[in-house]
Amino acid sequence: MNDTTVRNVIEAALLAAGRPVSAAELRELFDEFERPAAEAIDAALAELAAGYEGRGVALREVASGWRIEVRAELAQPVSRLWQERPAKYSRALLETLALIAYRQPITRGEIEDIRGVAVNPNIIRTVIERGWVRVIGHREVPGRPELLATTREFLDYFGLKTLDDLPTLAQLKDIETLGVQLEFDAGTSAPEASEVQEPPAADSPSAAAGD
Amino acid sequence: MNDTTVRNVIEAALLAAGRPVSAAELRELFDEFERPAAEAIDAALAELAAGYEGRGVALREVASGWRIEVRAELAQPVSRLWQERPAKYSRALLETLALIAYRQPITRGEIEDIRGVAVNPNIIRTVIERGWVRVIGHREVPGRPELLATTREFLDYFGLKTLDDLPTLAQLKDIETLGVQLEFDAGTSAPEASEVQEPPAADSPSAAAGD
Amino acid sequence: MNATVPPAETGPQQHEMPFAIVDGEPVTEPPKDLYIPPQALKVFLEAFEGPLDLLLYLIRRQNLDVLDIPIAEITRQYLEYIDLMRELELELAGEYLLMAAMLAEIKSRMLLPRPASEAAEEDDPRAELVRRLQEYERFKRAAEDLDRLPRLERDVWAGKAELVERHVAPLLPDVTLKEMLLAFKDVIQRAAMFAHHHVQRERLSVRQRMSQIIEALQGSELVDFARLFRVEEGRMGVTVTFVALLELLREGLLEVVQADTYAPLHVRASTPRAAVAAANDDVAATAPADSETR
Repeated sequence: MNDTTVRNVIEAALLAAGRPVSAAELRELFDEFERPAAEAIDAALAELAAGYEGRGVALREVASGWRIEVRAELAQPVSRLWQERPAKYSRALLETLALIAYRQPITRGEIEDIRGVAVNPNIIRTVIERGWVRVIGHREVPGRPELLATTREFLDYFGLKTLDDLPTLAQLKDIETLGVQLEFDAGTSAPEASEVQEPPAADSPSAAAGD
Repeated sequence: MNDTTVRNVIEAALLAAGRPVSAAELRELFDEFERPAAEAIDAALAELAAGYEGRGVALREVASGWRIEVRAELAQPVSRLWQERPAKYSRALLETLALIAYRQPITRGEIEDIRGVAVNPNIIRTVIERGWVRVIGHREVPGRPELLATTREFLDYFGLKTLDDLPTLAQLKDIETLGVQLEFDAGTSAPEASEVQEPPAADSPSAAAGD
Repeated sequence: MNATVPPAETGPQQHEMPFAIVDGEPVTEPPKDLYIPPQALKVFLEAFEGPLDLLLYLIRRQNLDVLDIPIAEITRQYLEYIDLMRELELELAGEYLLMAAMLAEIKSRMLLPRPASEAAEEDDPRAELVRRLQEYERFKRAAEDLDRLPRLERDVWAGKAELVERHVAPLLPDVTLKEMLLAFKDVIQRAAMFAHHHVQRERLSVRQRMSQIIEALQGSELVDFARLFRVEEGRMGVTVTFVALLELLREGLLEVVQADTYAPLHVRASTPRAAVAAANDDVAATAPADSETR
């Protein structure tokens, strides 16, 4: 059995195993009459390791044996394989965001008054973390509630130059006819964003597995 | 982003995924601003495939994408990693599966007509549980029998890209041409039959794995 | 190895072994001589996948052509096997008996004299059987082909490398402007009073400017009133700023300070004390939304 074959069997076994395999176990894979010496196994492992230099994976010895692993530098792009499909924002979040846009500067209490229900603090945190809303001050009443306003990023995300580009309530009443116009406007940002995220969803592993 | 990095990310991703990954999905792993063109992904895949020549693994395209797989020539040593023998499937199951693959969509009744014997419901359940077959609808006849078809996982499992890659189905001979064909048939069909029946016992993969 | 034995396997196992081992020798000969131990014979007979499979076996064993079956002889052999199966108390599926009846019928039709001119092929009583045998055989063949394909976990394995640390950055949901506006429309409809009084006629640039002014006032004591205006914004911009300042004053969010009569005006974010005073003056100023919704 030549060196290349020994190396190939070892590489194949390490990749097929999905777990670390010890050198002794690797040696056992070969038929007795052509079983390489322990030194030959070690040599093959060393050659494999050298062959992976500058590649996407590396050979590494851990407690229970040898394994082939993804290089740490590549963990970030590779991790995207498991990226989950984004959830949708709740209705409550959208209403809160809209109220902040239309009635800024506004406190959480004022939003609650208009919506008639309490606003989950997570909602405020989410829109702030998203960069769409920020705290611009406090209303000087007992409790000093935070004053919320929309950001530049909010305008950018929705493709607006100023808040004045948002329709007035009177226009909103006609949102069905407005829809045509809006899609036109929104064409600058929102569809673009969905373009990026829709294709992976279409042939994402979960979609494929689910059908 | 240079070619080597693209190739490394793809190699690492294919090995980390543990499932076939499509070229489009591979492309999505890269940040938008440095995402390689689809052609660059294809080129990287071709380079990877070339790099695996003469090695223990190979790059292969199956129905749901690309995967790096252990070469079948190394099955014998590599299979020693596992104590258990790979699952074997009964002739009844394989014949049923073949009928579903070649004749889809097909009902259980139609399978029984061709095989001349009742199909054990466990067989249908097994192929569905393995993810190889699914019910894609009902035939609109009395009893509304389920229409069965194979899945992408079926193709992946058997290393096929499309149903067209299935081995060609034998031709039906017409009894009308009997007189003309008789001599010809005697020369081809009988030895053909023995050819089919002898080798499997000797060098079929299952025999190799089973000894 | 004998090529004429198709079910070279036992029960559910494929291509694995001859149906019996006698004195260390694999036995693949057909059981016509009945020298096979009954247990092995049973295994052999059980391996048939129904009557078509058995018939094909009988035909192939004798190197006969499916297209030209000597029906009388095949029927005789078939019935022998059926009897054998009964003797061994094998569970005999109804299909086997059905086939026996079909064979008998074909045989009797073959015996009937046919007018020479009509010896046409379609009249061949075997035609339907031949069609079924061929159809079954091609799928039997296809199943063998399928079994020979290199398959996962038996012949090939997917290569797997360990990814030690996953960094999965969550994807954030997308929102379209339309979605947000529809949500706004809903909430406004629920609070109809509020809608009438304010949003309908309000220029949103005033709201935006209000936020900007408040932000500008953060962290500085006093800001020159005049510096809040930008001449380059023109008359409209100045008006927007002015209305925004009035609205902020009304809401008690800022106060205007003048050190002396005729001294320059300064603006600052309202202090807690001032806010309380404003609240005393005008209830609506501290909780405008509150009063508006009622």
